[in-house]
This record gives sequence, structure tokens and C-alpha cells, in this order.
Amino acid sequence: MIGFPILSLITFLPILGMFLIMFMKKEQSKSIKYLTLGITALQIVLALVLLASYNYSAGGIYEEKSFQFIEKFKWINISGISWLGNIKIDYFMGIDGLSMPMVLLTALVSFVAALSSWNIEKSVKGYFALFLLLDAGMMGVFVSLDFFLFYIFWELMLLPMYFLIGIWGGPRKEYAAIKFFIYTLFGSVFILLVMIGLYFSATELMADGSRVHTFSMIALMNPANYSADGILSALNPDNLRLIAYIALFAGFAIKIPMFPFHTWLPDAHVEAPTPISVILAGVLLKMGTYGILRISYPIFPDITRDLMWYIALFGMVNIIYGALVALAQKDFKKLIAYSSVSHMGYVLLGMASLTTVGINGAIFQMFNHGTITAMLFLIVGVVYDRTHTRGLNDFGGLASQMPVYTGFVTVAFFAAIGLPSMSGFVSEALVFIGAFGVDSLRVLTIISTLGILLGAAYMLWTLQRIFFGPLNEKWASLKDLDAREYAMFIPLTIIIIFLGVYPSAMLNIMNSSVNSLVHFVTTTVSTTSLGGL
Amino acid sequence: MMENTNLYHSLSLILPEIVISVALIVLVLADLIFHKDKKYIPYIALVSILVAGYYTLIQYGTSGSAFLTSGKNTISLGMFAADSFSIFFKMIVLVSTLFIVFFSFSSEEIIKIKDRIGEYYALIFGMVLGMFFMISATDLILIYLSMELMSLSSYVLSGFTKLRERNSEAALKYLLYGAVSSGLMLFGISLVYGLTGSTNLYAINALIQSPEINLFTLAFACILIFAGIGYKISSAPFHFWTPDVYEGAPITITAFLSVASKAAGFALLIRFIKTTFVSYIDPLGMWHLLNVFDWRSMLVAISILTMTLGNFSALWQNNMKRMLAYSSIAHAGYLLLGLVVLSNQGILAILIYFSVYLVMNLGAFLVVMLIANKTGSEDIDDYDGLGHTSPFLGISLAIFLVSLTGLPPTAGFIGKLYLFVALVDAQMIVVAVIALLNSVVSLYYYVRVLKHMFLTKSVDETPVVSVSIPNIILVSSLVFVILLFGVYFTPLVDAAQSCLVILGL
Amino acid sequence: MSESLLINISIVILFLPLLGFTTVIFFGKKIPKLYMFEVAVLGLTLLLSIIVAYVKLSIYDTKDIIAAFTWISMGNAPALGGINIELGFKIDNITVIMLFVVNLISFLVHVFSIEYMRGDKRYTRYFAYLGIFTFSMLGIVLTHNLLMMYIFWELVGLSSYLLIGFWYEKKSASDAAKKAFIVNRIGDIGMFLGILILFTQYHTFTFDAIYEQIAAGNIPFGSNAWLTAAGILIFMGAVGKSAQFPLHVWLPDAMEGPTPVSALIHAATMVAAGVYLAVRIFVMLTADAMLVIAVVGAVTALVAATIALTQNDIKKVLAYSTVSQLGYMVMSIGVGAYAFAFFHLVTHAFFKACLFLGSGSVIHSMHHEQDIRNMGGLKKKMPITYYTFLISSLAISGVPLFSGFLSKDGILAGTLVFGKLTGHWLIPIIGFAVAGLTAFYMFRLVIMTFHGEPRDHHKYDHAHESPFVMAAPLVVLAVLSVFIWYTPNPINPSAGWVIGDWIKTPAQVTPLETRYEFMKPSSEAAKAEVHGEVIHSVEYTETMHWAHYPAMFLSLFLAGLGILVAFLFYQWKKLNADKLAEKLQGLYKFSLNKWFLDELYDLTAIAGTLRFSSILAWFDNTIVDGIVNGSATVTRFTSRMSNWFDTYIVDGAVNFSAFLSGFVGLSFRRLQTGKVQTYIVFVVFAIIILLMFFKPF
Amino acid sequence: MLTVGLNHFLVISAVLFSLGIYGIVTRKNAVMVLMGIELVLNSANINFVAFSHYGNFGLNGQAIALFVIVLAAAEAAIALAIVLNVYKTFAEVNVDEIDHLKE
Repeated sequence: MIGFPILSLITFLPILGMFLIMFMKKEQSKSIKYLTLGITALQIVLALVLLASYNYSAGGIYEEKSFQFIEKFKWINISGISWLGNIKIDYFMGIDGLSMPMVLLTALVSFVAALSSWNIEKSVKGYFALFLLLDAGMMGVFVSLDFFLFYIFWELMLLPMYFLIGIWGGPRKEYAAIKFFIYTLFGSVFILLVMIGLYFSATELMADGSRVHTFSMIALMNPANYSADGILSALNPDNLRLIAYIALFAGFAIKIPMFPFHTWLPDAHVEAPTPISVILAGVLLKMGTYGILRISYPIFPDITRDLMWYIALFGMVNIIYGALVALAQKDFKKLIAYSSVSHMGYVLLGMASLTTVGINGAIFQMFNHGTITAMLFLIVGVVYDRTHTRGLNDFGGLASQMPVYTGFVTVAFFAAIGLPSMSGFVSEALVFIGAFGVDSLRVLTIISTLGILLGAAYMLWTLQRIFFGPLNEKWASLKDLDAREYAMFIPLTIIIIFLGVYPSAMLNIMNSSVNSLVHFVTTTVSTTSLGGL
Repeated sequence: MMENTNLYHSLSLILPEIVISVALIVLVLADLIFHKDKKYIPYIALVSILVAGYYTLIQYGTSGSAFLTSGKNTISLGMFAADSFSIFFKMIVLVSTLFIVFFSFSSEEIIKIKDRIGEYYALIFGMVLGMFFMISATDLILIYLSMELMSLSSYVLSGFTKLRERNSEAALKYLLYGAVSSGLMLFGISLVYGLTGSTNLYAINALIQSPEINLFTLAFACILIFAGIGYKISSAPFHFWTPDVYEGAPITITAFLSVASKAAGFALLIRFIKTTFVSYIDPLGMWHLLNVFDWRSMLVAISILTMTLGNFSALWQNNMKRMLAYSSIAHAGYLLLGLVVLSNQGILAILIYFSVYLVMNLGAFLVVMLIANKTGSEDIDDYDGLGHTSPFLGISLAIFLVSLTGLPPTAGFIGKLYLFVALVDAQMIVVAVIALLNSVVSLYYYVRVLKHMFLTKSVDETPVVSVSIPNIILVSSLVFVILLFGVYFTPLVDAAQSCLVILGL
Repeated sequence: MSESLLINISIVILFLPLLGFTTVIFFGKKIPKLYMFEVAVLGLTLLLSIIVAYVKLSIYDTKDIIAAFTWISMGNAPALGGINIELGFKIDNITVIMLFVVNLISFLVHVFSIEYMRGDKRYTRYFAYLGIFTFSMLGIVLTHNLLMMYIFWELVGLSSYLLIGFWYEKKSASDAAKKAFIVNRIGDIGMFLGILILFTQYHTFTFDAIYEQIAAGNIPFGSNAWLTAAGILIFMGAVGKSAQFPLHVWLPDAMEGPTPVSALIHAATMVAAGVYLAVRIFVMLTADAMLVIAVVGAVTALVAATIALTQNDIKKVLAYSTVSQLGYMVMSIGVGAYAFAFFHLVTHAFFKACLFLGSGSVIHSMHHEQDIRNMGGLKKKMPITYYTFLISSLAISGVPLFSGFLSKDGILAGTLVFGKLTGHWLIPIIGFAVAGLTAFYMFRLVIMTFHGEPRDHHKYDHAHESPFVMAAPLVVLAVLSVFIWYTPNPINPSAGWVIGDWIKTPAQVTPLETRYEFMKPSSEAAKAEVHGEVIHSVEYTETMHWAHYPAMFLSLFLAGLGILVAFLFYQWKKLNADKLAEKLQGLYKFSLNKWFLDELYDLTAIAGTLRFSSILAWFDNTIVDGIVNGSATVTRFTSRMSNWFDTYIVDGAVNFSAFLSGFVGLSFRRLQTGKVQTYIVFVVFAIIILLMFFKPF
Repeated sequence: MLTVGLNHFLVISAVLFSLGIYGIVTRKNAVMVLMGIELVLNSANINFVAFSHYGNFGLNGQAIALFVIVLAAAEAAIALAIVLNVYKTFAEVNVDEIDHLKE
């Protein structure tokens, strides 16, 4: 274990950077960029430090003592005469196998996105300040163990994202930005409501033997902490757990984005500047599924078990629907955006299986989709920077003009298709194995496998339209990648292939936690009585 | 002897009001004495506010009823309640007055009328005095009189600058509307008097439990009285004056009306309902009303109507002040939610929400004023590109508006959080959902301002709005408070928690 | 040589081509000579694989050598138990023979390509791709489990994609590459599902472990139907990769790739991987699954052979002949002639590679002319090519003394037995018919290309024999198409090494009730044995004896007939092909256009999917986005209900928020008239309404 | 013989109230509107006095009436000032025309 509060550091480092940037001069755009890059690089270092001292066998999930790097102290603690106004919120951070991959992913994607932000010229100061704020929000979501803290970070990302899309985006940026904002806010008000409901339904045992209401996720997971009259307590015969679950799920589903809440995604992606698309697809979408795994599953194990078929159904719809719609796209970026919809469907399907294999696959897919889609959006960015068009039919034959670029594109595309030896294959395979193993999900899984066919279809078609065939003379003067672009692509490529060949490097991190999660979700009886109170 | 102790005791309880009254007189006199150079007058106002604040704060912990009359049933039927609840609201009024004085220093509109500045402050103090009594009044007549005192001052103030047509129009509309409302209220009061034979709220509480009371008449009276108070807090459907008057009045007065007079109105409404209609409060803090009038249903309906109307109308506004007017209507709707749960928890939420609302709403008005000072326009379209040319104001306004939306990590979120906590606690989930969806709608119009400031390119040159150092300090302190309470709200809640005592049951 | 050394060498063999690939792809641009490194690497792997094969077949010929490691471990998973995904290698006789075949052909193709591809602008990259292909193919060969099989299965798909689309500037090439990959994916999905069924039941991917479980009576989900399904689904992988009907359409198109690639990937090795897979899963195939496989194989053989009759592109003819021969092999698995299927795979690899390289040699010298109608008379100009081509053609046609006769005869005998024992006579009938057709179209090709008079004199004049590096592989392969390498007795393969000693039909592990009678063990003793050689029932052995000579003579007769007819038509012109084509125009067109299958797929599956996807995209844009957002459609619908809506909403409202705020906001706005008296009226009404609602009774 | 009772006063008060509202709503001239307001206030006054008298509630009601009268006067003063101001700005006192502030 590490002596200093490393999770706070990794979370608030970007905020520190933001303040530094605020006090820098507008003209120092180079130093601002280097500062941002330095901070994201430092985040990677910290994430690696975390990884180096990470205990692979600790389960986490529902057991506070098996979380790692815990930082917990009282933040808000209002105690009145009765419980009135009494809110106890802990500053509670810690990671387990569920969050560790996401922390790594966030650090990595932020770094790459910072690199790809190099050619931002408009209001550099504002851009990077917001960028770092966004970074902090994302990191915070993944390390928080207190629901309230989680929610603060969750919402913290909205505004920077709005501005980053709205100011630095494409022609319809305002529409896309507000659409993103409204959709996500719409989702998060439901999360808020459920959060409050949970707060009222459960109490935590304090050191002095008293019981206080709590936002601690871990305390909320324990059925023994629920009082019989709580509206979200399974003991309460009129409980609203099902409705709450659906509301919470909807809140997270919008972020994933799950059909039919996905329509903000193509717009946001198309309009957002490349680095923001990278972050959006690379990290933000994962928050939805992370939230479901971290919060919905262990807090509502009973409902989760009841609804797993529906979750899988939505997973299947996402996979097939996303792929089919992607097939019809004429805009490169939109196509990638819909491919994200499809790929996040695998995560849903894997999660729905409630088996170790499936959930391992789902989390692994979250990580892999993060790296692969980040790379895909970078790819779009590279070609858009040079040609200022994204129409799939505007290209042709770029392979001869930009061979190295094409090489990376091929890697990324085949990774997205799920070619073995690349990370995407392992996670998709695990998802299918997990889901197929569950009797009730078998048919859905079989239908979902069509996704790998359609995925190959739209990806290869794209590859062909852009890179193959005779060179479009318009682009005869395009330059191949420069050093900075190499620096973006190489780490991602290495990770994609490394994890494809040796997936255990990542799976071992999450495995203990996934086993605890599955064990917890499948065996917990929510009606355990508290007794008293 | 008895009478004298009673009187002295009463006077000690109304010390803050006495300070305000003295200040009012001093201001009027000062206006006469310094008729050449009136630049000291604002400082007199400032000092008076501080003194009044001091006397208000030292009252903390005392609780008593002033101007007792010996009634038939009980002996302690005062018409003025000094309790911690009133202290909280009085402090809100005083703080907002303080800010209004600061605003007036730099408001172009007020600077233009500097030769009448004495009257201006005198009228403001008239309003404050009215509000103080409204907050503490436990007698229908005192309620009526204090409301009139406040209203009459505010009618004049809303048309005070006479710089533009709209000032006079605002004053006239406010006057007519306000006079009719108070007339209706008075009629309601007369009915209550007729039903119970008393105007004292405590007495009425006891008397209306009698089975002989004509419930229909009582309901009619309640509605009429609510119409009077509802117009003060601009709750639908008595809000119609709000947008027009807010737009027409000088911005400092608009800000004052949107915070202070609303605070007084809410204090009055809460006290009126609590004192008059509650039969008992259970240990969990839930109020159990006398079964004479269904306040809860009516308030739920009105609250939802108010916030929905405020939010949806605000979507269409192009004038910042008008938009903020509708936003303040919407916020009145949220605040009413704290009342509909009819519990101490709800009152706590209202107190917290009001403190937060004070800061964020005044902050928003301040920035709007500073911009209007420079550009002379309150049109949202004229905000194009402002975020880039004047980043300080842009970012500050953004934070205020985000807080008004209720997003973390700003204080506005904490206010909403406590409201929803109260609603969920009272198991009014559906209402909570409606309120939450409303706050999503509100995002549209708040963000629209951000869009104009940051996203939209200005057609012509956007002026650079420079801000003086004091104003920078003022704005930053408001921003600081918003962000501080957003992440650490213990002191706020502690303060509100200790101010829940409403004299009576 | 110890077992561990043997397996280590095999792993070295596997990874050497990968080393070649990485070296060449990263440094090839800077050091163009690096392609020689790749060729050298292949030489080394060939050498090593000969050593391995020799050691294995001579010392450990009855012992399988396995090395495995845990790839993914999920600890003790709740409800599932320990989940450990193992990868590993298995070396048995089939493996080493395949190792040798793959490496040999790959090496020869490398050598051949040195000259054939010279001057290409992506010369070094070509060799890199060959390297990654060889790596992937060796992976398939060496694996001991289904997952790794699938992994490398996809990787050969990738290298095939890269090589078919090597000349991506041609749209047809990139089209073909894409088609190959996608069509293969269809099969792969089936294979993957089959693997899923097995894994779900057994929590392992390893062949042997799965078979042990099945033999122990543990069948997927307790149902024989699932076992059959698993077999058929995994076989779907073979349908894709081995270009079986109805997924065979990609292979002819794949001829867009460089010809040596066609020889290596699309004739000799990769497409045979399907058969190899079928061989691997043979023991778990139920009778139903086998029947399906036999039918698929037979239909493929027939369809492809009929199409090959009329094609004019030299490579297309060979491609369809490949499909047809693969159909044979698959059919052979289906009828239980396991050993002959594999044997045919080996012999076919050599002679088909030879044919393709020969055609490459022709194309090279004819300056990329591929239409046989423009050839003719090349025999004189290119004697080496001609004779090697001829030998291979004789082999494929099933003429005695050549390897093809040995394997094909075995297969035909197998079908005959199958027909007799099960009553499915159509399969042997198709088998024999195809044998005749094969002989005909192969000799049509030979005659049109090499015999007679040149038809395009200009090209003919420039034609020349290929240089040594191209000719040498031809010779090697042609030599390997002679019977002597496989058996001393040119008419009895069973007397030889391959069938007699190395390849034994294994006993099946499926529940007895799901097997064909003839696949059941003949004795109780044999039943106990899991991995033993199948000991056929007496009936089967008798039938086999009965079938041996009829099959041989019939196939000989048909082959001879086919060759004769070919000569009648094209050499001696006794019969007129064109006239016949005119007479049977319908059939001719049908064959020429490949049974219109491509058109059918284009019209149904592809157009259907695209159409559906664009409908969905529209749906997504308008409806889904619309409903959540609210939609213009809805607005328009509502607007019809009231004029008021039309005026105030439709103009501005595109989405729901605007719709709603339009409705709510505007109606609120209309109240705000600016006239204070109106407001007061509202107040009065409000009071009345409130009173109506909240009056106490 | 007709005894004048509480109800009579209440009826008168109600009529006055209604007339007041009617006047407020229909009169165009601002001063007339103000007079309507006076009617409303006075209807309440009648109530107070009548209740006070007939209900034996003491003299409270009549005291209230005095307060109201005083307030009404103050209100009228301020109102007239504002109306005057409006007249100076708009050159008319027709409340119908003064509707510049609206949506």
C-alpha cells in the first residue's frame, strides 16, 4: 500500500492543472499544451504506480476492507436532534478490480486525447482548462465509493463536455452539445432520485454503535442495512425497488448509450472535435456500464436477477441495431459512432449473463472498446485534419498515399471487427461464452453473434471505400503521419495487440472482483432483516 | 405595571425593527440635510444594515411573542413572534439589502438619479421594515399592514428612476395588481374575522377547530389570503405581474424583489399555515393539519403549476431580466415544494434553498447589471461572444446559472438535494419526478445564455466589459460562496437546522 | 530426440514465419533485400518440419505429444467452478504431415514468387504477408484446442484478406478480399456457436478433453440434438473456409490475388483447413451431422464441377476445380472415409499447387493474360510448365500411377460403401459423376492452353519458359504427384504409408445410438477404447471389399471418358463445343454464370441487408431520435388535429422539447398580454377555479 | 318589520366587492380602476364593522376598519402619484394602452 492519498492525487491533479492554466497568459499556448500533456502523463505514471502495488487477489465490490488505496474521511456530517437534515457523506475513495481497469483507461485515453489536442488553436486556454476539468470528473467517477461523491463527479463532467463540444465542435455543434447535455442530465436526475431513495432506506452502523443514513455504496449493498420501512428496502412490501432500478438503469443507459437513448451519440460525436470524441467514446460511455456494475448490480441484486433477460435483450438490440445503422452511414465519424453503439451492446450482453466469464468479458470489453474506439476516432481525426471531409465516398486509394496510416487503420479496424490476437476478440469471445452459458440468454446470444458479421461488413466496406481502389487525385498531396501522430497511435496499438495476446494482464486485475460481484449478485437475498430500528 | 413590562419586553423583541425605523427616519433627514452632496447616504444605509444585523443576530436564542393581548382562551396571543425562524429570514432580507446597496453603487440607473438617492434608500428601508414585520407577524392585521407597507414602498421603487417608459409602466402595473391582491386578501381576512372573531393566528387556530365553522367560507377566505401572499412570492396563478415588473423596474429593485420580498412572502406563508392550521407535529417532524382546508393538495397543484409555467415560459425569453423573472417564478415553485411536504424537513429545505437562492440569484442579477451598465442592453442576443471578451463575467455568470439549474458541484444542487430529500422522505415521489424533469427543462434556458456567451460568434464587435476591483471582489465572493456551499455545506445546514423554531406549537 | 524437444521445435516452426513477418513489415521499406530473409526463414521451417515429421512418424508414430499452458484463468468462478482457458499444441501424425505439406508448399511459393512478383511496388510487403499467412496456418495445424483453432482460423482469414486485396488499387481485388472475409465470417459464426455449445458444457476448449467427456456420456445440455448441432455448427467454419456450397462464392473471386497466393492459400493449404477441422472433429460427429456434411460436400463437388466446365479464365477453372475437390474431401468425411479425406487433402495440395503455379507461370509469360481462349500451343514454348501441368492434371483426374487416383479412388469407394449401407445412393452417384466431369474440364484446360495452335500470336510470340526459380517448384510439386511417395502399389493406397500406417480412422466418441451402424465398434473391447482406431463392423469391412474394384473401375472409366470427350471437343474438334452450348443454352448460361448464385446473394442477402440498414438509419434519425426527442412526424400528426398547432408549433418545432415547450410555453405566453386588467381577470378566475377544486365538500 | 341584520351588511359588502372588481376590470381610466380598488377595500371594511358589531367580537373590527381607511388613503396618494407619472410619460391614463411590457 502507498502512504499518500494517491487516488485523490490522481483525481485532483487535473484540477490543479486547470488552476495553473487559468493563471497563465493566453499567449503561452505552447506551455499550456505541454502542461496538460505533462499532467496527463503524470496521471499515467500514477495509474501505473497504482497498478504496481495493486493486490490482485482482493475482491472489493461489497467488502470495504478488500478495497485498495482507500481514502475515507468524514466530509459532510450533519447531525441534528432527530435525523432531520442529517446527512452523512464520506469522502470515500478506493479501487477494486472493477475500477482499476477504468482508471488505467482514463489515464491512457486522456493522455492520447491531450496529444491529439495539439492542433487546437481557438481559445487554447479555455480548451485545456475544460479538458482537465473533464479529466478530473472522469477519474473521480471511477474512484468514488460514496454515491454522493460519485454523483458530483458524474455531473461535473457535463459542463466541460458541453463547452468542449459547443465551442470547439463542428457546424452543428450547438445542437449536438445541448442534446448531449439534456440527455445526460435527464438521465442523471433519475440517478439522483434513486440515490436519495436509497439514502432513506438504509443506514450504516457507526463505530459508536449508532446507525445513520448513508450514501456509502458499500453500506447500501448490504441488505442488513435496510430498514423495513424504507421505500427501497426489499423488506417493505410496497417497495419501489423495481421502479428505482429501472430509473437508475435508464440514467446509466443514456450514457452507454443504450437503444433507444442513443441518438445523442452520433450527433455529439460528429460535431465534437477529435480529442473530445476520443474521450467521449473512450471513457464517457464506460461510465454508464461502470455505474450499472458498481451500483445497480450489487445494490439491487434481486432485481438484477429478475431483469437480466431484458438487459441482454437491449444488449442484443444495441449490437445488431448499431451495426445495421452503421452500415448505412456515409459519414466516417458517424459510422464509428454507431459502431460504438454496437460494441457497447456486447458490454450489456456480457453483464446480463451474471457469470464470471460474461462480466469479465464485459469489463474487458469496456477497456478494449476504450482503446480501440479511441484509436478509430483518432484515425478519423487524422484524415479530417488533412482533408476536411469525412464523407466515406470522398476518398479512395489513400492506402498508397499514406501507407503507415493505413497500417494503423488496418490494425484498429480489425481490432474493432474482433480479430483474434487483438484485444477486442478476447472480450467479445468472453462475452459470448458467458452469455451463451446462461440458458435463458442463449437465443439472444445466438442472434447477437450476427453482430460480428455485420461489424466485419461495415468496417471492411469502410476500409475499402477510403483506402482501396484507385487514388482519388484530389488527395495526391496528403502527407503520412507525423511524429506526434505516431505517438498517439503506437501506445494504443501496442496495448491492443498486447492484450489480445496476453489478456490475462488485464483479466487478472479484475478477476477477483468479478468473482465477488457475481457471487454477491447471484446469492444475496435482499430481504435479510435488519432487526430493530 | 403588567402592561409596562409587556411593552418593554415587546420593544426588546422588536429591536431590529426599531433600528430599521430609526434608520428610515435618519435617511429621510439626511436627504434633507445633505441636499447638495448625497454621497454619504449609502454609507448611512450600510451602517444601519449592519446595526440591524447585529441586533437581529443577538436575538438568536430568544423566542417570545410581542404585543400580547389577553384573549379569552389563552394569555399569550402576541401579534409579533420573535423566533429563530424569523431571524433566519430577516438575515436573508438584510443580506440581500446589503448586496442591493452594493449593487446600487455601481448601477448606472441608480447613479443617474443620485440627487434622489436619499428617497431611494428611505424607500428601500421602508420595504425592509415591512418585510421584517411580515416575517414575524402572527396577526392578520399586522400581516396586512406590513404587506401594505412593503408594497407601497416597492410600487414607488419600481418606477423610481423614471428613465424610461417602462419604469412608469412597471410601477402602474405593480400598483394596480398589488392593490387588487391586497384588497382580495383583506376581504379574505374580514371573512376569517367574521368566522372566528379574532385576527390573531393562535386564536384562530384554536377557534377554527369548532365544528360550527362554515368550511366553505373558510376555504374561500384561505384562497383569498393565499392570493395576497401568492402574489408576493409570485406563485402561479398570481404571478402575472412578475415578468412585466421585473423587466420594467430598475435592476437593483428587480433583484431585491426577486429575493427579499419573496423571502418575506415565504416566511409569512409558512408561518401563516403553520400557526393557523397545524394541529400537532409528530416526533418525526411531520405536520398534521387541522382538517378544515386541504392545503397540501392546493399547494402541490400550485407548486407544480408554478414551476412548470416558470420554466416553460422562460424558454422563450430574450430579455435577461425577463428570463430571470420567469426563473424566479420557477424557483418559487421549487420552494413551495418544501412547504407541500408539511414537515420540518421541508422547512429546512426551504431555508437552505433560500440561502442558496439568495446568493445565486443576486449573483446573476449583478452580472447582468454589470453587463447592462456597459452595453446598455439586457438582450440575450447581445451576449454573443461575451464569454470570450469578458471571461471573468462570463465564467461567473455561467457558474451562477449552473447553480440555478441545480448541478453539482454548486450550491444550487445542495438546495435541490434537500428539497428532494424532503419530498422523498414524505414519499411524494411523483412530485419529485415532476420537479426533476422541470429542472431538466430549466437547463435549456440557462444553457441558452451560456450558448450565447461562449458558443455564438457575435455579428458585430462584442464590447469588452471591464469590471472595477470592488465589483470583481463582490462577484468573486458570490462565486466563492456558491462553490464552497456546493462541496461543503455543513455550516449552511447547521445554521438552517438551528433556525427551525417557529413560535407556536 | 525427446518429446519436449520435438514440441519445442514445432513451436519454433510456428513462430519463425511470424518473426519473418515482423522483420519484413517493419524494416522491409528500408532494406528491400529483406524479402530474402523471409524466404530463408521458410527454408528453415521446412527443414525443421521435415525433421519433426520424420522423428514423429518414425519414433512416436502412435503417441500424441501435447504441450499446453493456461492462457486465461478466472479462478473459482461462482456457479461455474474453475474456469481456465488453456491453449496448447498437439503433435500427432496428421499434424506433422500437415506441417510438412504447409511448409513445403509455402516455401515453394515463396521461391516461385521471387520471380513472379518481381517489380511489384509492394514487393517486400508481399513476402511479409506470406509470412503471416504461414504463421497462422501453422497455428491451425498445431493447435490442440478449438479456441486456438478459431483464433488462427480468423488470422488466416486476415492474411487471406490482405493477400487477395494485395493489388487493392483494383476495385475487383478489394471487393474480392472483402467478400472473402465476410463470407468466411458467416461460417465462422457457426463455428463459434458450435464452440460455445461445447465450452458451455465442458468448460474447456481442448479437443481431447471434450471427447473424453462425450465418450463418458456427458453430452451438451443432455441432448443428442445439441451434439449434432455442435458438430454441424463447427463444420460451418469449414463450409466457409473450404468454400463449400452455399458459401463457396468467395473462392473464385479470390483469384484476384497474385497467382502464387492462389496456389498457396486458395488451393493447397488454407482452404484445406476446413477439411482439417472436419478431420479434427470427426470423432464427435453424429450420424445426422455426418449426413449433412456428406450432402454439403456432394452438392459442392457437383455444383463446382458443372461451373468449371464452361469457365474461360484459367484461374477460375482451377478455382472451381478446387471447390469441387474440397467438396470431395468434405463428402468423404461425411461418409466416414476419414483417412481418405485427409489423404486427398495432401495429394490435392501438391497437384493443385502445381496447377496453380503452372497457371501462374503461363500467366507470367503471357503478360497477365488469363483467358484460355487467347492461349493455345504453349506446349512448345513452355515445356516444363506443360509437363508438370499435365502430370498434375492427370493426378486430379484420377489416372492411375498418380497420387490423385489413390486418394480419389478411396473416397469414391467410401461413398459407394456409404450408399450401400445407408441407402443414400445419390452421394456415390454424384461422386462418380464429378469424377468424370473433373477429367473433362481439366483436359479442356490443358488442351486449350497448351495444345493446338496459338490464338493470340502477339502474346504467344513473347511467351517464354519461366526462369529456374519458377520452374523448380513446379517440378518438385509434379514429382510429388506421383504415386510412389505414398504407396508402393499404385492401385492400392492401403498398402502404403499414409493410409496403411500413419492415418487411422479413429473410433467415434458419440453416444452409440447416434452413430451409423457401421461406425459402431465391432466388439465390447473396442467400445472401451476412446482414442483407438475404429474397428469397423464386419458388414462394413465386407462392403469395403466389395466396393474396392467396382469403384476403381468405374472411376477409371469415367475419368477416361472425360478425357476422351475433352479431346474430342477441343483437340480433335470432332464435336463442337459452341454448337452444344447453343443447343443447351439454358444450361450453358446457368453454368457460365455460376448458377447465378452471386446474383442471388446480391439481390437477397446483400441488397436486403443494405436496404434494411438504410431503413433503420432513417428510422434512427427520424423515429428513435424523434420519439425520444419528439419528432416532426408526431408533431405533424398532432398538428392536423388543430389549426392552432399548425400555426404555432410546426413552424418551429422539430423536436419534442420544442413541441412541448411550444405547447406549454406558448399557451403560457399568450396569457402574458401586458394588460394589467387581463391579469386581474385571471386572478379572479384563478380564485374561482381554486375554490371549485379545493372547496371542502 | 324588517330588521337590519348581519346578512344585509354582508350582501351589501358582497355587492360592493363585486362592483369593485367589475370596475377594476372594465374601466379604462386608471383613476377609475383605483376607485374600484377603493370599493373592494371598503367592502372589506363593511365586513369588519358588521362582524364586529353582530358577532360581539369587541371593537377590534372597527379599529381594523380605521387602519384600512388610513392605508387606503396612503395607497391612493401613492397611486395618484404613479398615475401622474404615467400620464407624464405616456400622455394618457388608459390602462389598456399601457401594455408595452409583455411577451
